[in-house]
Amino acid sequence: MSDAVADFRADVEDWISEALPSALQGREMGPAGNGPKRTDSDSQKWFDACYERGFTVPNWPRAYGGAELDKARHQVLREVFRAHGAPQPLGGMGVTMIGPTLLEHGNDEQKERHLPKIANGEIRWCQGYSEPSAGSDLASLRTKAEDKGDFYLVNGQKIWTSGAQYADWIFCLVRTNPDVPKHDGISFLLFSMHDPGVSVKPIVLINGTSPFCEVFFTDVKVPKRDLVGQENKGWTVAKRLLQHERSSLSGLGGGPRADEQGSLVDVARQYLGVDEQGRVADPSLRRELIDHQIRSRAFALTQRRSHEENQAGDVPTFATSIFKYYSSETRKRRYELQLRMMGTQGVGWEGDSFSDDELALTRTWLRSKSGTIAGGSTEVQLNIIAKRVLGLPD
Amino acid sequence: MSDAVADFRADVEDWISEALPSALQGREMGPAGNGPKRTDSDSQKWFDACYERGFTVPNWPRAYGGAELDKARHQVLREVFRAHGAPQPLGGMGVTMIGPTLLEHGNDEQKERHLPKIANGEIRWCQGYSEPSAGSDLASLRTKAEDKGDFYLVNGQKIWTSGAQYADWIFCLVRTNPDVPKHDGISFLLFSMHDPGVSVKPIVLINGTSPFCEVFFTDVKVPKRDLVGQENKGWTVAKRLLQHERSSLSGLGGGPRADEQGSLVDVARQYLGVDEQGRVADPSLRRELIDHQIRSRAFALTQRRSHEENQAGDVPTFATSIFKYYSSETRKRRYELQLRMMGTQGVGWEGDSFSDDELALTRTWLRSKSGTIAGGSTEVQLNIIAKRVLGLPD
Amino acid sequence: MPMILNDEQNMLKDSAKDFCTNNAPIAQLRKLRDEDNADGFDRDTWKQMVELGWAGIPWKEDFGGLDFGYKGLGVVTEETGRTLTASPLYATVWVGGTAINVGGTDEQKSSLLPEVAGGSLLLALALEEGPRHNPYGIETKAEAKGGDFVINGKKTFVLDGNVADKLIVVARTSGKPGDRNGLTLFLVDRTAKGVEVTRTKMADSRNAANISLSGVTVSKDDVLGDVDKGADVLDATLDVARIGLAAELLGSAQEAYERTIEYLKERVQFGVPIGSFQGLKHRAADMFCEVELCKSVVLDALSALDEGRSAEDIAKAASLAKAKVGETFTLVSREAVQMHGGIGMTDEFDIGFFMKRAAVAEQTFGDLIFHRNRYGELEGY
Amino acid sequence: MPMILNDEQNMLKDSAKDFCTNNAPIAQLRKLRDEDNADGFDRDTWKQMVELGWAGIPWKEDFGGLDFGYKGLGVVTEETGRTLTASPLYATVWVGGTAINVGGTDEQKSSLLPEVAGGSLLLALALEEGPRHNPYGIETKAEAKGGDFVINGKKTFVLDGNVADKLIVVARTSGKPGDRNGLTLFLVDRTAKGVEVTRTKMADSRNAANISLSGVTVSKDDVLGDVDKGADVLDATLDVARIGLAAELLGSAQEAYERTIEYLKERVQFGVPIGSFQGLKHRAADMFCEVELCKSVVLDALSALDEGRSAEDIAKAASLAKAKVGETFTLVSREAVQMHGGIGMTDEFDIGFFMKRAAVAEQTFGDLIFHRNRYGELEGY
Repeated sequence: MSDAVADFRADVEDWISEALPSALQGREMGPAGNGPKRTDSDSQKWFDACYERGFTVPNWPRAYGGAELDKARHQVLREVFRAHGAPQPLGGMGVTMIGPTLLEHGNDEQKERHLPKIANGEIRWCQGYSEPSAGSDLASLRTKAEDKGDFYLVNGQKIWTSGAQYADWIFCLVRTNPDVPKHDGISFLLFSMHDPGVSVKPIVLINGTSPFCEVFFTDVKVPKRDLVGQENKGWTVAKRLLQHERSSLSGLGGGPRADEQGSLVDVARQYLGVDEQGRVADPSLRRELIDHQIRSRAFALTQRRSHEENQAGDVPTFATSIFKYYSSETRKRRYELQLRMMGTQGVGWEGDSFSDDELALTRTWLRSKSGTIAGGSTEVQLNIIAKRVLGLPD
Repeated sequence: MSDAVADFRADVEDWISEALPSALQGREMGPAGNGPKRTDSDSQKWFDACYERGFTVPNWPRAYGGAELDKARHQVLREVFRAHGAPQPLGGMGVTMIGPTLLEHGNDEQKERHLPKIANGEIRWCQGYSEPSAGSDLASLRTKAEDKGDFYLVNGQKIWTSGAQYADWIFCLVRTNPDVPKHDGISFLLFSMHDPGVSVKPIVLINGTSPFCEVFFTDVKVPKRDLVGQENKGWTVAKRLLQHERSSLSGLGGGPRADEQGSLVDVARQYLGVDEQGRVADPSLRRELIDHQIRSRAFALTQRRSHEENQAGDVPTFATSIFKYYSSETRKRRYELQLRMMGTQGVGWEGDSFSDDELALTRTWLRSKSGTIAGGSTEVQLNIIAKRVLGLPD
Repeated sequence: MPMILNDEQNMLKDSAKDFCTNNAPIAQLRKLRDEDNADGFDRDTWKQMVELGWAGIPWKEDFGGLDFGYKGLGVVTEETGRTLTASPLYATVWVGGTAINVGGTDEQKSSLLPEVAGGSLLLALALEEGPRHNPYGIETKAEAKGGDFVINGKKTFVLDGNVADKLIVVARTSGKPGDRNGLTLFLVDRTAKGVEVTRTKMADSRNAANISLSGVTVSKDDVLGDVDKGADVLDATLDVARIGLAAELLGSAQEAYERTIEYLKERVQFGVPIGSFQGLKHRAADMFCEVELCKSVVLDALSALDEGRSAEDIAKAASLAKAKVGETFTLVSREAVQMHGGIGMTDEFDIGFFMKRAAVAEQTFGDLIFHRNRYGELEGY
Repeated sequence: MPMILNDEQNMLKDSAKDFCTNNAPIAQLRKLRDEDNADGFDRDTWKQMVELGWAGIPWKEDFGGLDFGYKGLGVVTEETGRTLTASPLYATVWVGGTAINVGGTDEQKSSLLPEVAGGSLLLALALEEGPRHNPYGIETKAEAKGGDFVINGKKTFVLDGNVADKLIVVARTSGKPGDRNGLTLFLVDRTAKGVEVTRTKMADSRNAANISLSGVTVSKDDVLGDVDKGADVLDATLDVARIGLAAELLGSAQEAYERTIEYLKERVQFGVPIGSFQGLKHRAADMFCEVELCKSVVLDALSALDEGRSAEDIAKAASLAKAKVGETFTLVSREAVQMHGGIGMTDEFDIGFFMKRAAVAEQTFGDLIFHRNRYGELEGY
C-alpha cells in the first residue's frame, strides 16, 4: 500500500471513531436507505457525517457530492466501514443504478441537476423497465413516448417497479420508434413520479408484502432535456444500468450475509438437536446443511477471487456473470432447507403460536423465490453465460 | 377369463411341464438369442419345443411360423413362462423389430421369404440406421441408393450397428432422393450382410467390449423386391420400427430385472455393513439406496399401470413415452450408486485382486452410460414427451 | 386390475371434479382466508359434499356408509386437491373416521360413523407434540383415576382442531416417550373442561390448532381401541391418513403442473411461447414423468387398502406414496412459480397457493426424510 | 492476494501446460495402457519433469528443492490433470515427499528429499486396508523386537506401490483399529524380505497395488515421526495429498469441460450445432459455475498450505476442495460423455478416460461422503 493510501486509512479511522454513533455499530440504517431524513437521530447523525465527507457516494466527483476516491481508497473505506460495523449511509437505486449510469451517459446539465440530490438523499428513484408482456424479454416493451416537439408524451404501463410508491423520480425505458427492430427503438427517459398522469398500484406478493408496484402512465409530458443518451439508443444505456443492478443484486464483494450464514447452523441445532459428538442429529438434514455450507463457502471464495482479480488487473472477470445466478439459487435453497429443518414451526403464517423469527422465515422463504425471477431470471442468466462466456451459438 | 382362454392356459401348463428342461429354469438361453443352433442341448431342446408350437413368435400367423395367439392368450403364455422361469426361446432384432415391421408394412412375397427364417432362428438381423453425422438427427442420413433399374446401388456408411459382425441380413435406411426435405427422400431396404461390397468393423467401447460396428457399403446391389413400403416413404416404416425398438429397450412389461434390483441391497450390505438395527451402516449411501429403490418401485408400478391400461382399453397409453427415458436414467444412476458403495473394489479393471462380480460391475457401469444415448438419447426422449405428450410448441 | 379405475370410480371422479370446480374452487379458499373465516371452511359446501355421500364412502352400510372403498374416497380427494378445497373431508373422514373404523367397538362405530357420514360430527386427531412428526414421542399423560382417565399435555398441529366436535387424543398411559407400547387413544369433546384450543394460522390457510389439555377427565368408554395398545390403531390410521394425503396432493400436483404447461404455451417472450424453449421443455418433460409415477404409487396404495393387504405391505405403500408424491408436489409447485415468473410471485394469481400448500402438507404425518427412512426399515435395509 | 497467481506461478503454469501437451498427452496414457507397460508411467517423461524441477518444488533449498511452495506444485499438477498424465509426481512428491518433509528427522530429510527432488527415489504411501478410505482403521501390526520392528499386514490401493523404491507403511504399534493413537509410519524398501507387491489394474489405467507384509523387519531408524504418534504426520500428509489431488482433478475437470464445450460448437444435428439447444446450454452454463467454484477452493487450499494456516484450517480447506472438485469432476465427466453422444462411448475417443479417472480419483483419500462429513465435523456441526 502506498503511503498516501495509508495516510487516508489513518485519516478515515480517526474520523469514523468520532462520527459513528456506537448504537449503529453492526446495524442497518433505520428506514432502508431511501429519503433524506431518518426516523432516528443516530442514523441522521451518521448520514450527515458521511455526507459531509462525500462518503454517501465515495467515488463520485466532488462537484456532485462525492469524495472522488480512487479504487484503492474506496476499498480502504469499505474495509474501515466493515471493521467498524458501520452501516452504509445511503442505498437505493439512485446511488446504485441511475447515479453511475448518469455519470457515464448523462450530459453535464443532467448530472448537475440530478446527482447532488441523489448524494444528499433528497430524491428517491425507481426503475421503469419491466412491463406485463416484457419480462425476461425486456426489449419488447410497449410503453410509448411520442415526440411532441419540446416534450415526449408517454403512455403505457410498467410492472415490478420496486419502491414506486415511495419514489420521487423514475428512470424509464420507452418506445420512441415502433417501426424498427425492437432494440433500436427504445429511449431512456427520466421524469417525476409526481407528474400528472402517473399513477401507482402496489402489488401484493405471495408473502403478503408489497415491495413492487404497477405504474400507469397516461399522457405524461416529459421534457426532452430528460432524455438520457440519444433518442432510440436507450437500450445501450439500459444494458449498462442492468450491469450495475446485477452486481448490486449479487451482493458482489459482500459475500453471503454473515447473519444468514451463521444462523442456519443455529437453526439446525435448535430444531434438530445434536448428538453426543455435537453433530446435528438428523443425518439427512445434516448432509444437506453441510452441502449448503460447502456451496456457500466455495461461492464466497469465488467472490473473493473475483475481487482480487479485479483489484489486480482491472480486466472484466470471468466470474461476475455467475454471481446473480448462483447467489439467488443458493439463497433459495437455503430457505428451502431451513423450512424443512423447522418442521411445522417453519410454515406458520401469523399468531402467537409462532415466534417472530419463525413467522419471518415463512415470509422470507416465499420472498426468496423472486430472487431467481427478478433482475434477470435464472434462465436468462444461464443463457447469458452460455452465449457471452462460453460462446455457444444462438 | 373366458373358458377357451382357461383351456389354453391348462394346455400350455401341461406342455411346459414336459417341454422345459429343468436346468433352464430361471436362466437365460445360452448364446444371447441369435442364431438357430444353441451351444447347449437344453437350450436347443427348449427352442425346438417352442418352435414346434409356434411359440418363438407367438402372435405371428401360423403361415410364418407363429401360433396366431390373440392378446389374451399371448398374455397367458407370458404368465406361464414367467411362472415357470422359462427363458425366451428367441430374441434379437428379427423377432423384436423387423418381424413386426414386415407384418405391417411388408408385401406378401417379403413376408413369406423373410418371416419363417426369423421364426426358426435361421437368419439374424441387424439395423442400419445411425450414421456418423446422423445420430439423434437420424433423418439427415446420407447413405445413398441409386436407382439402377432392377436394383439399387448402395454406397455409404452406418455406425452403432448392433451385432453387425454376427448378422446375416440388415434392414437399412438409405437416401433415394437427395433433392427433397430430408424425411421425404428416405427408403427402407433389406439386404444380405454377405453381399459383395458390405464390410464390417467392430467399435471398441469404453468398457472394452464391441457390441456395435461400423458398416461400410461400396457399390452394394440390392434387388428392388427388397424395398419395404414405397420408395421415398421409408421414414414412415422406420418410425414404426423405432416404436418397436423403444418398447423393447425399455423392458416394457418386464420391469427392472429382478437380479438387478435385489442385488443392490446385497451390495450395500456387503460393502457397507449393517448397524444393530440391520440398516445399511452408511447413512448417506443408505439414503441414496432407498431413494433408488423408491424410484424403481414407483417406476415398476407405472409399468404395471400402463400394462393394465393397455389390457383394458387398447388405447395407446400416456406412459410408454416415459419408459425409455426413465428406465435408462434409473439404470445409469443405479450403477453410479453401486460403484460408490463398492469403493476401490468398484473401479477395478482386471486381475485377481477383484472378484468376477466386481470386474463385471466396472464394465456394466461404463456400458450403462450408453442407455441414455443410444436408441434415442435422453434429450431426444424429453423433446418427444414435450412435443407429443405435453403439446409444447417447437 | 388394481391400477386402473372401474366405471363407478370414474363416474365418481368426474362428478367430484365438476363439484369442486364449480362449488369449491381456489377462489373459495382465498375468500375464507381474506375474510378470516373463523371455521376455515365453508359449511354449505361441506353440507353438499355430505349430500353427495363423500363422508360415508369407506364405511360399511351398517354404519351409514356407502362401502365404496378408499379408492372411491381417493379419487374424490384427488379432485379436492386440484382445487385446494378446505373441508373436513380429510381430518374427519380420512383420519378421524378411519381411527374409529379401525379401533372402535361395534357400539362406537354404530354411534359415531353414521354421524360422520351424515356430516354432523367433525373429528380431529390430536397427535403431534413437536415441530416434526413423531408418532411414538408422546409425553401427554393419561392417568387412571377410578374408572376415569385424567389427561394432561399439549398438542400441536392438530388439523381441524379448532372446528372438530370430538378430538381423538393420543396419550401415554404407560412407558416413556419414544415407546410404541403404552399409548392409548381417547375420544374427547372439544368443549370438555380443561381443553383449550388455539387456532394456528398456517401458510396454506388450512385449519390447524394447538391444544392444551389440563386435567381433562374422560371415562373408560371414551377409550378407542385398547389401553396401552393405542399404537395398533394409530399406526393403521396414520397409514390410511398418509395415503389419503398422497391422493389429495396428487391432485394438487397435477393441477399445478397442468396450469404451468398451459402457461408455457400462452406466455410469449422473445416473440415465441416460452414453452418452445428447450431448457423449460426438458424440465417440464421430466416433471411429467414424476407425476405419472405419482399416479401409480397412489393407485397402488389405495388398492392396498381396499384389497386388505398386510399391515406391512400397506405401510410400505403408504410411505412410498407420501414420500414420492410429497417430493414431486414440492418440485412441481416450486417450478410452477419459477416458470410463471413474476406473475407467479403475486398473491392475486393462484399458483402460489400450491407452493404454500406443498410446504405445509410436506410436514403432515411425516416428511420425505421420515418416510424414506421408514420405507428402508420396512424393506429391511 | 492468495486467490490469484503471481508472475512466477503463471510462468510455471504455462510451461507445464506446454510440456504436458507436447510430451505427455492422453495418447501417452493410452499407449502405456495398450502396451501393458509394466511401470505404468513413462520414465523418460519423468526424467524430463525432474529436470524441470517439478519433483523439488515444495522442498527447502537445503533439501535440494526449489522452495517454490505448494501453489507452485499445484499449478503444475493442474496441468498434468488436463492431460491425465501418469507419473510419480503425485505419489512420490505430493504424498511420500510430503510425509518425509512433515515427519522426517533432519537426517531423513537431508538424505531422502534430495533423492526425491532428483527423481531417483520413488515413494508410495501404504495406508488403506479396505475398499473405503479409513485412515485410522489400521490392522497392520508392527511389533517391537529388540531395536527393530516386525510388520505384518495387508495393504490395498497403494498408489505407485508397484514402482516405488520405498513404501511408507502405516502400521499399528498400539491400540485397536479405529484409534487415532497407536499408529506409526515406517519407511520400508519395496524389495525388502516379506514384502509382496501385486499390481492392481484400475479403470483409470493408473498405478496401484496390493501389498502384503509378512514378518517384514525394519529398524527404529526407519520410523517416520514418533512411535504411536504417526497420525500427526499422516493427517498432515493426507491433507496435502487431498489438496494436491484436488489441484490435479481441477485440471482434469476443466479439460473435460472445455472439450465438451468445443464439441457442442462443432457437432451438427438437425442442421444446427447442438450447442444451440437450450437444454444443453443451461447444463453447460451451470457446470461453468461449478468449475469456477472449484478453481477458488483449490487456490484457497493451496494458499492455506503456503501461508501455514492452522492444521484445522488446512483440514477444512482440504476437505472442501476434495469434496467440491471431486463432485464437480464426476458431474462434468459424465455430462461430457452424455453430450458427446455415441462417440463419447468409444474407446478410440479420449473423453471416456476422464470419466474413468473421476471414478478412481473419487475413491482416493476420501470420497464426497467422507469429506462432507469431515467438513461438518471440523466446522462443529
